[in-house]
Amino acid sequence: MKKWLISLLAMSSALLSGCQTNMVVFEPQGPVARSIMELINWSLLWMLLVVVVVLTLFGYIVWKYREKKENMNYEPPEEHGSTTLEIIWTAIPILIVTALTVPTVKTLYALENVPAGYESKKPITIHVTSADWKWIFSYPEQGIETVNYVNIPEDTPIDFKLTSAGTMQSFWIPALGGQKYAMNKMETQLYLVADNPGSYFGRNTNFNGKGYAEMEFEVQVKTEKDFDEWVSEAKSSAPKLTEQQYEELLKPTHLGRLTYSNTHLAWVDHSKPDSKSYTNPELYRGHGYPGKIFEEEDNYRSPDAQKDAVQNLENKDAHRGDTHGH
Amino acid sequence: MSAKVNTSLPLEYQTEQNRLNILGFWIFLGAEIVLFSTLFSGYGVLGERYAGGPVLKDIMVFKDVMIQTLLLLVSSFTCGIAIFEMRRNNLKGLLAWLVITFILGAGFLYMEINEFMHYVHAGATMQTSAAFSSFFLLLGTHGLHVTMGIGWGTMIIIQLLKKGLIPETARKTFIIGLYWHFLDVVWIFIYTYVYLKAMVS
Amino acid sequence: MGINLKEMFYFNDPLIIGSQIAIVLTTIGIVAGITYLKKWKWLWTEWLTTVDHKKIGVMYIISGVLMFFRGGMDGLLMKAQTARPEMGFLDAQHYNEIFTTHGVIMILFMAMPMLIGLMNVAVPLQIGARDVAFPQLNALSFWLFFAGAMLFNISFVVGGSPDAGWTYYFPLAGKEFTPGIGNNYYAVALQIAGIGTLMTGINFIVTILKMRTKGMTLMRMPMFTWTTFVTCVIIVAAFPILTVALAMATFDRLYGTHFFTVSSGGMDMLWANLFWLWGHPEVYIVALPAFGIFSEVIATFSRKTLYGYKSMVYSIVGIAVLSMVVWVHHFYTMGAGPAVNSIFSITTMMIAVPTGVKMFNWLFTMRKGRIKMTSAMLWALAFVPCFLIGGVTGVMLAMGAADFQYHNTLFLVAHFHYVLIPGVVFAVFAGLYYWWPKMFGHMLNERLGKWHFWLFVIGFNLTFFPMFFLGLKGAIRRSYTFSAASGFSELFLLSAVGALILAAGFAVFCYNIYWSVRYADRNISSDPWDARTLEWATASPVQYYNFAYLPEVKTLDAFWYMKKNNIGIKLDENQIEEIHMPSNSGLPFVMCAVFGIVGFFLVFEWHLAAAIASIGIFAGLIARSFDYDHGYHIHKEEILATERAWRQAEGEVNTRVG
Amino acid sequence: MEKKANGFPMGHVYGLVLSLLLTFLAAGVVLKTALSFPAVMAIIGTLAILQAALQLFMFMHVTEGEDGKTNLINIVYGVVCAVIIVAGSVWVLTSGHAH
Ligand code: HEA
Ligand code: HEA
Ligand SMILES: [Cu+2]
Repeated sequence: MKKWLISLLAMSSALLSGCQTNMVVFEPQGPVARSIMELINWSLLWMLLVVVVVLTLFGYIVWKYREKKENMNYEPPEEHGSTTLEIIWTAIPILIVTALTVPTVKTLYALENVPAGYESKKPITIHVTSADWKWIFSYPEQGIETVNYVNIPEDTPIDFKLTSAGTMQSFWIPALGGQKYAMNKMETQLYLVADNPGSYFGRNTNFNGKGYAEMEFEVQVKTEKDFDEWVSEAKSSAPKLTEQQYEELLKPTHLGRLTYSNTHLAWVDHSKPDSKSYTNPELYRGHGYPGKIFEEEDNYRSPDAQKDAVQNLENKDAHRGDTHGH
Repeated sequence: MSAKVNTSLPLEYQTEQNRLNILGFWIFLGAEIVLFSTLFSGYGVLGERYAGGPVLKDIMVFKDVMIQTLLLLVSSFTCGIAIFEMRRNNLKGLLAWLVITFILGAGFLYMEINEFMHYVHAGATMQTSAAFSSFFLLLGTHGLHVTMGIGWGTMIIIQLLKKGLIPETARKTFIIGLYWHFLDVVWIFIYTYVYLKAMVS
Repeated sequence: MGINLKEMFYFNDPLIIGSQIAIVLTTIGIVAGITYLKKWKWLWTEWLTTVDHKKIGVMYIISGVLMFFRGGMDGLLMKAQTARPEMGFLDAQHYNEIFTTHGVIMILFMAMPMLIGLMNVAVPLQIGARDVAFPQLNALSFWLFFAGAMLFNISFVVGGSPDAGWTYYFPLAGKEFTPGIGNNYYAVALQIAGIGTLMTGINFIVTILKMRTKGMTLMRMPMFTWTTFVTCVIIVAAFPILTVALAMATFDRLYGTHFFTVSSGGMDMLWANLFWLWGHPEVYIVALPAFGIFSEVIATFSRKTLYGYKSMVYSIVGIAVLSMVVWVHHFYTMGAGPAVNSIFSITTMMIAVPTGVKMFNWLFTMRKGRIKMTSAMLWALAFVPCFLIGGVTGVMLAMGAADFQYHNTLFLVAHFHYVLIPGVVFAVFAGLYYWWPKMFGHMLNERLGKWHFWLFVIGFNLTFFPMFFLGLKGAIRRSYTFSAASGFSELFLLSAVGALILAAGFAVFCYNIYWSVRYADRNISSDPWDARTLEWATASPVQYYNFAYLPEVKTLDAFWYMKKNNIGIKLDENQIEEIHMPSNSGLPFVMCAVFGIVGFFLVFEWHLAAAIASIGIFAGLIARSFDYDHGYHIHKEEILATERAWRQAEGEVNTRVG
Repeated sequence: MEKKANGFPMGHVYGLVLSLLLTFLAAGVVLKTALSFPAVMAIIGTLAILQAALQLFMFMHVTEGEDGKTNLINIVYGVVCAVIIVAGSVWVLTSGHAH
C-alpha cells in the first residue's frame, strides 16, 4: 500500500503545485475548465485525507495484530462494537460529503451560465452537429460552416448548441471545459471560453461505432482580429454547401477539414423533434449474418445509396474494419 | 419441505411448502410491480410522441374500454368468490366460479384483440410511432398476462377435477387467485393513466 | 428465411476460425472423454438433473471460472492491442466486439455466477436448512443462466459478435446503425439469463425468510446470509427493469418498433435511463455478497466476532436503498440540467457513508484480533486499500461537475476495475479458498495460493493504476488505438505488462485447482479454519441432506458458541428422524436446451422457427404444473451410518489450520 | 383469515360495488367536469390508488397468514420502487435542455 500512497502523494502534490503534469485536465485554458479543476483539486484534498487515515489505521492494525509465534496463545476478546466510534465514523464522512456537495452544486449551476466575468460580452453561437464520424460546426451569425475544426475568438463566451445527425456522441474539449452529449432530435448546450490563442484538441468520447477512435477535431483559438479576418475570408472564398452535398457528408465516413460559406441549418436542424432522419442502415452493413432492416419513411435514400451499400459489402472482405482510410 | 400438515389452517396454508410457495408468489408480484412500472415509465416518456401518426384519443372507443374494465372488475370479484368457496371446501362452487372468472377473462381478451385490430386498421401499429410502440407493449404485456392466466387456470381446473381439493391444488388455486386480482390492479392503472389520461389531454 | 452458411460462419478471419476450431475440438474431446470413461449416466444423474443446492453452486462456480477465462482473454487481447501506439493487432471492429463481450461476460457471466454459486453453496448451510425453498426452481435458474451464457458466447463464432458496448447505448445498438444480427445476441441472451437471476432472487429471499433453523433470528444471521438476502431484494427490484428494457430493445431490433430509434419519435435517452436504473443496482448486486464474504473471512481469521454487527446490517440495507436512487450519475453529461445532476450527485456521494461504516467495522474487527495470514485472509486484506482507491475515485466521479472531465475516459475505466476487481474478484477468490474444503473435502494449496495472490494483486495495480493518469491526460475508453504523439505510450505499456502479471496470477490459480484436486490431503477436519458459522458444523464435503438434524441456534456466530460451550457438537442419535428430500428433475436441463434453441432462432430472426420452438417452453410449464412428485425420504439407518462414518474419521484428522 | 362462513361473502360484494363506484367516478370526472389537466390527473390518480388498495386488502388479503407483514412490506417496497422508476424517469428525461 505504500506504493499507492507515495504515488498518490506525488500525483496530488504535482497537481496542487500546478506544475507541468501533461495532464490536460490540470492545465485548463479557460475559466470553465479552471472551475472544474478547482473542484477536482478540492476533492483530491479530501480524498487524500480519507486514504491516508484509512491506510494508516489499516497498516497499524494489520501489523500490530498479525499472528506471530509469540502470540499463538493470545485469545482475542469478545467485543461487539462501540456506539461512540460508530457515530464518529458515520458523522465524519457525512461532513466530508457535505464539504464536497456544496461546491459541486455551485459549479453545476455555474456551468449552465456564461462564465463569471464574461457576462458583458455577447456570446457567439455555434451549432455543433455530430455525424458518423465527423463534427460539423455551423456559425449562424456569421453564415459559415466548418467540418472537423472550429475557430473561435479568445476571451469570448461561445454558446455551443449540440445535436447529432444520428448516433449519440459526446463533445469534449478537455482544455476548455467538460463534455456534454450530442443527441439526435435533442439540443444540449455548453458555454466555453478560451483564455489564449492556440490550438486545442477536441473529440467525441461516447462510443459510436467503427470510426469512433478517429472522431476528433481541432479548436483554433484566435485573437478577435484574426477571427474576424478568418470569417470574412471564409465568407468570400469558401464554396457553398448544397443539400445534396450535405447528405453525402452525413454518410458514415471520415473526412478532412472543410469550410463552407453557408450553413445546413437552412434546410435541417437536427435538434428539432420533427426534423428529418437521415439514416441508412445499408451503409452500416458489416461482417457476419445480415439482419432485417426496417424501411422508415423519412430514411435518407439518395439514388446511389443502394449502390454504395452493395459496394461496401463487396469491399468488406478486402479491408474489414478500416473503412476509414486516413 | 416436510409434509407436516397443520389442519387448523385453510388448505392452501396447511403445509410448509405451500406457505413457501405463497410467500414466493407475493415476492414475484413485487417483481411484477416493478416490471409494469417500467412499462408505465416507458409510456409516460414516449406516450405523446406520435411522430405525425394517429393519436390515441382520436381512435379509441371509450365505451369498449369501459366494457373491458367492467369485465375485468367483475372477474376479479368472481375469482374472490371462487377462493371463498374453496375455503368452504365446496369444490363444485369453486369450479363454477373459476370457470365464470376465466370466461369473463376471455371476454376481456376478445374485446382487447378487437380493439387492437381497430387501431391497426386506423393505421396505428407498434411500428407507427414511439407512442404506439410503448402503448402496445404495455397493453400487450398485460394482455399476455391475462392469456397466460387463462391457460394456467385451465390447467388448474383440470387438476382440481382430477385430484379434488388437496393442499397442493388449493395452493395452486389460491396463487392464481392472487395473480388474477393483481392483473386487475394493473388494469386499473392502465385505465387511468392510459385511457382516461388520453381523454383529458 | 434463407440460411446462408457462409455468412453464418464467416470463414475469413484467422482469429475466429481459430476459435471455431478450438471449440469444435474441445467439444469432441469432452464428448469422447465422457464416452470413454462411461460417465454419461453419472453426469446426468449426479449433475445435469441435480436439485442439490451445493452441486448447483459448484456448477455455477465452474461456469464462472470458464467465463473468467473468456473475459480475461478478451481483456488481454485489448491490452495487447493498446500496448503500443497504432498497433495493428486488432482492427476497430474486433476491438469493439471484444470490449463489449468482455464487459458483459465479466459482469453477468463471471461475477454473477461466481457469487450466486457461493450463495448456493453457503447460505442454506449457514442458516441451518436442508436446501433452498424451491430446489427445482433453483436448478432452472442455473440452467437458464447457462443457456444465456452459452448463447452469448457463441456469438463470437456464429453470426457476429455484439459490438455496441456492454452499455448497449441506442441508437447505435439499434437496427439503424448496426443492422447485422450481432447485437441481437445481447438482447436475447441477457433476457434468458436475467430471468434465471430473477428467480434466484425470489428463491433466496423466501429461503432466508422462512427456512432459518430454530433460534436463528434475523439478527443472528451470518453476515454473508444478510448480504445475500439484501442482494436478492435488489435483484427483485432491479432485474424486471432490465427485462423490460431488453424487451423494448428486442422489439426495436426484431420488429421495427420505435422505443429508442432515431426515427418516428423514439428516444435514445430512455434506454440509457432504463439501463442504468438496472445497471447501477447491478454493481451493488455484485458488490454486496462480496462484502459478506469478506465479513466472514475477516471475522474467522481474526478470531473475533464481527465488529458493529448491527450497523453492518443497517449499512447494507442503506446501500440497497440508495442504490435505487443514484442511476443518473452515469449520464450527468446528458444535459438534464443542474437540478437533476445536483440531486443525483448528493445521493451518490451518500453511498460513501454506509460503505465507510463497513470499512471501519472491518478494520476494528481485526483490531485486538489474531490475524492469520491464510490465502483467504490475504485477499480480504488486499481488498481494503484497493477498494478504498476505487471508492474514493468513485466519489470523485460522483461530483457531477467534475464528472464532465472524467466521463468516458480511462479514469472511469480505472475506477470501475478498482471496485470490481477488489470488490468482486478478490472476494470470489477469498470465498473459494475459504469454502473450498467445505465443497470438496480438501484444501487449495496455500503456497500456490500466495503466489496467486501476490502476482494477481501486483499485476492488478500495475494494470489499472496508470489508467487514472491516462484518463486525466485525456485518453478515452473504447478507443482501439492512440497516436504516438498523444504521450500515452509509456503508461499504456506499463498497463499491458501489468495485465500479463495478472494473467500469470490467474494461471497459478488454475494450476492450484488442478494440483489440489489431484494431490491435496483428503484427511482434513470438517472445520479446518476454526470457523464461526453453521456451515462448518457438518461434514466436508457436506452430506447431501446437510444436517442429520437441524441445529438450534442461541447466539450470533452459532458454531463458535457451540464449540466454546461444547453444546450440540456431539451427535444426539435420538434426534434423528427420516429426512424428506426433493427428487431430481431433468426438466430444468431440457428447458435450458429449449430456451437456448428459441434464443438462437430469435437471434437469427427466424421468427417462425422461434415460435414453433417456443411451444417447448409451454410444454415444459405444463409438465411442471402436472408434476406432483413429492420427493423421497432418507431412512434413519442411512443417516446414522453416514454420520457415524464421518464423525469417526474426524478424530483421525491431521490437517487443520488452527 | 375468513371464517368458514356459510352465507354469501358480503365483503366481496361490497368490494365489487366500491370498485365499480370508483371506476365510474373516475370516468365521470374525466367526461363531465372541466377541471384543468393536473387537477383531473390528481383526482383520478388518487382514485386508482384507492382502488388498488381495495383490491389488495379486500380481495387479496395481503396481511393474511403468517407472512402478512412480510407481504405488506414487500408490496410497499414495490410501490416505492414503482414511484421512483416512473416519476424519476419522467423527471430526468424531461428536464433541462433535453427536449
Ligand atoms: C462493484 C462495482 C462498483 C462499486 C462498488 C462502485 C462504487 C461506486 N461508484 Fe462506480 N461504477 C462501476 C462499478 C462500481 N462502482 C462501474 C462498472 C461503472 C462504469 C460503468 C460503465 O460506464 O461502463 C461505474 C461508474 C461510476 C460512475 C459514473 C461515471 C461516469 O460514467 O462518468 C460514478 C459517478 O458517480 C460512480 C460512482 C461510484 C461511487 C460514489 C461508488 C461508491 O459506492 C463508493 C463508496 C466507497 C468509498 C467511498 C470508500 C470507502 C469509504 C470510506 C473509507 C468512508 C470515507 C469516505 C468518504 C467520506 C469519501 N461509479
Ligand atoms: C467484474 C468485471 C471485470 C473484470 C474482472 C475485468 C477484468 C479485466 N479487464 Fe475489464 N471491463 C469490465 C469489467 C471487468 N473487467 C467492464 C464492465 C468494462 C467496460 C466494457 C465496455 O466498455 O463496454 C471493462 C473494460 C475494460 C477495458 C477498457 C476497454 C476500453 O474502454 O478501451 C480494459 C482495457 O484494458 C479492460 C481490461 C481488463 C483486464 C486486463 C482485466 C483482467 O483483470 C483480467 C484478468 C484475467 C485473466 C487475465 C484471465 C485469463 C487468464 C488466462 C487465460 C490464463 C492463461 C495465462 C496467460 C495466457 C498469460 N477491461
Ligand atoms: Cu453507478
